[in-house]
Amino acid sequence: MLDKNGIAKRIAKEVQDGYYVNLGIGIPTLVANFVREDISVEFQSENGVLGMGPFPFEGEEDADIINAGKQTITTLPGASFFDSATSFGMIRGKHVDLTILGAMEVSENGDIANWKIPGKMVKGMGGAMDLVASAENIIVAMMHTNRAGESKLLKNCTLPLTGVECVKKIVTNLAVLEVTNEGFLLLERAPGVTVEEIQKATEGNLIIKGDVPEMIL
Amino acid sequence: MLDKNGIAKRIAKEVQDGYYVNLGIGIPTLVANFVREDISVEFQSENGVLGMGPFPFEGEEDADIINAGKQTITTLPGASFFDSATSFGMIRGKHVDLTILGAMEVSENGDIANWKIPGKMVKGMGGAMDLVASAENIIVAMMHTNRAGESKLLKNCTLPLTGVECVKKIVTNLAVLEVTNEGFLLLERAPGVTVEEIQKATEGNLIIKGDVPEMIL
Amino acid sequence: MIKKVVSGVHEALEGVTDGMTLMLGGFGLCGIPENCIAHLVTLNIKGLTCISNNAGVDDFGLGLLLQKRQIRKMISSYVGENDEFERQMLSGELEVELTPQGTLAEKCRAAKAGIPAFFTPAGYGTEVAKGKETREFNGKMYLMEEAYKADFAFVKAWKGDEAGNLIFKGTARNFNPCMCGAAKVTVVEVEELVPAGSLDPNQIHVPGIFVNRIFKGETYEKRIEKRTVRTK
Amino acid sequence: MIKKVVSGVHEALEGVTDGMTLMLGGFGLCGIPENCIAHLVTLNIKGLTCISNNAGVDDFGLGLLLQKRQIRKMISSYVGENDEFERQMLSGELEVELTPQGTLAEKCRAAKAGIPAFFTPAGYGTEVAKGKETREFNGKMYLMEEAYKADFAFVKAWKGDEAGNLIFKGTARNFNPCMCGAAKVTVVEVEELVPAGSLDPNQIHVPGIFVNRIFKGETYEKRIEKRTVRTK
Repeated sequence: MLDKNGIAKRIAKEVQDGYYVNLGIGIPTLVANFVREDISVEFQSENGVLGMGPFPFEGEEDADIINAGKQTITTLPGASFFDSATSFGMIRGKHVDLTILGAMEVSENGDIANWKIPGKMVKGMGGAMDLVASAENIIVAMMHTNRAGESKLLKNCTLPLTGVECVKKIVTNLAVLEVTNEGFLLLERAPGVTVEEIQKATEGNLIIKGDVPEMIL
Repeated sequence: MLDKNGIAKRIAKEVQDGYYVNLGIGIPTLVANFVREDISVEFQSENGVLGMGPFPFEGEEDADIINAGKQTITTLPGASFFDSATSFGMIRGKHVDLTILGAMEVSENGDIANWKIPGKMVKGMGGAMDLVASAENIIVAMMHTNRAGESKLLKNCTLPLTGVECVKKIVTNLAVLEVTNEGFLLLERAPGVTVEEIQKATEGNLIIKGDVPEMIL
Repeated sequence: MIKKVVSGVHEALEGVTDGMTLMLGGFGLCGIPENCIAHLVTLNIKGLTCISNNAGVDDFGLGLLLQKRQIRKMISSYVGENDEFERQMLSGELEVELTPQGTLAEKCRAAKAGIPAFFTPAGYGTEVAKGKETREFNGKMYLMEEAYKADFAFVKAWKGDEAGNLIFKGTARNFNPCMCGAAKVTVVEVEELVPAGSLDPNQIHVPGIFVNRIFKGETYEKRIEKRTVRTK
Repeated sequence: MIKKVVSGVHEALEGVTDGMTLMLGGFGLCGIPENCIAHLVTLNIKGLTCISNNAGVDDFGLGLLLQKRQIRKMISSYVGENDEFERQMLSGELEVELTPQGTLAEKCRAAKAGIPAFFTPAGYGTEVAKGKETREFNGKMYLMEEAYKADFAFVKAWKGDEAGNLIFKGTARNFNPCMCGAAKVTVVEVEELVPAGSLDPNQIHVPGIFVNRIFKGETYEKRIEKRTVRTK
């Protein structure tokens, strides 16, 4: 079973040379730490920066330079700043190659819910609806089950949707899955996790084809 | 009767302090020469400059700094350059206070034709359609009649339209007219021109109320 | 050059009255018009509709207006950093219209650019689409979204000149340029106000035509929401 | 940083084939991609659709492609400076779609920004409106206009860095930024190509994400169409 860093590490392997990548808050943010050093990748943050670097050294933080998670950041050579309309022009116009974000629920047809629990949590969708509606390539990073032990990979989402039929791949603490026309295709098992355990934790239709390999991190 | 400079001089009196003004090609360009020096006005050119100044001195012209008429220009302190989408954002968004342009025909309901003579002249509308569709305040600068002596102030335009019901005021070599619901309201006569001469040169409905004053230049 | 400079925040906010719709720049607490917000609080104006990506935190930014119940309705994309906001919203005291962030930016930009409506895929198939026209283009579904209508836009820039030309710094740019010219009156506060001609005409982020009033803010706290550092 | 630099105009134009739709920046002869146009002429590619505000003059700019009959269709707002263009158009050899200038710019910007369609008042009640949906918003009539679809965009910038970030000079900016990212492949030629990190991230006109290939143009004639001066 993977921890959050493990999930981030596995997702980092999906990042290819020349990609512009948008990372959501939470586990996705960790992905930046695991991207191979021999490839060129630029991180976009929807509040208006391309070419994000690491967090600043103490004392060097600048209130005017933050990421979408409101954390202080730095920029790398070749970076640029721009306004929000331009930023979402990048996103809506499919110029960002890969979007990685968290979710509360994903359905077997690729619907995603991650912004609202009626009567309870109302943080808002931020840029998530724009991101999932436009990205060609969306990977969801999340735990396979919620705190109550219930599956987050469902036949149908029960929470208000963020987007429909948009998720392509899911990496959880238990598995890597692809969203197909027939449901969740199990691609890889997390180290030490059995197909049966994944099956038990998946409410939506799980497709198992032949031997499912254990993921290599 | 006015010459082109006279028309420009009369129109210049319509330019008020604090106005952003877009000047079309031809007579409108001359208006800049006659604007009072004690008021602040900025000229916008739709190819992407605000704060246009006079033509450059010989030897100081820059191929990268031109107006919409493709003439070399200079800029004044406070000027800015921007792209075409931003420029027409200014125009469409009604941020430009006054548009002055030429016309081949104007109808008594304010329609304007100035971009095409079927089978003959096909220069294109350039930015004129955007300008006339959006400007709150449009003044047409033109001769009252064409070279064949025919009226350019018509009941209905015969040439393909540039915009509908948009012209507010017309300054010709003979008169100043306002477009009203009933037709062309004669506001002022050019020096030495009689109401009868204006009537004769106007095909559309001409409204004459009381004594029509001679314009003061 | 057309002069835009006003004497200070007092003159800058002249004409703001109860029930108006205001746009406010900023992302989180980054690039917010601190001086305008502080003055709005003292004006005691009520029943406001605020279009702003976020709603501040409990004791800073728009949170100050929320605490004083000056806001009737918020139009935002993300409000997760503000407990008072969540309380007022869940209790029904505050009307909230949650809008996808890119749609919010584009609705401002559309208002500024004279585009009454446009199509976007964001929110299709979700509750954001309720009551909105949907349409297919090239095999994909889109929502029609209309431009915002606002009375005042409050914007924070880094540098500005007397002609109203603006330059922003870093990610403090965010929604600020999109809101310039998107309301009937655009009020800009800057850290540094320079004479016309001091800024390179080639490097203006927002031309002065989109700005009605400009002044130098008295102080800037520039609070950091999530100071995050690494060790050397 | 993602590298975008190609060896020169030859590599920059790889993949351009007969019948493609091209966008070309520039206003008149100002800010046109001179090197790309010159190379297109030598490639002898035919049946092109060109989206460009103007069509050059008889012996420069897009006029060179027109003379060689490489263009099947022009989409422009103003073509008054080109006799060969007018001749081909009136004779029916050349298909021409005349589009209001602001609509042309916005259709590029929409393509770049993932907006499939928008409403504009320009052209309402004229022949430009033929076959287009019209709609009333707030008592005024508008046309629906759709985003362009193009295979290549050819853009001229002043300075560019290895990451594809661009800065333009003066009014040579015009349509160039609007076309970056509006086609499947965006090719940019620059007067000066600098290492990544040389340009202030705050002063980039077009972020590199909208650019696919960038190279330094060999020479720039920068012809002036209407040299206009005053005497001292």
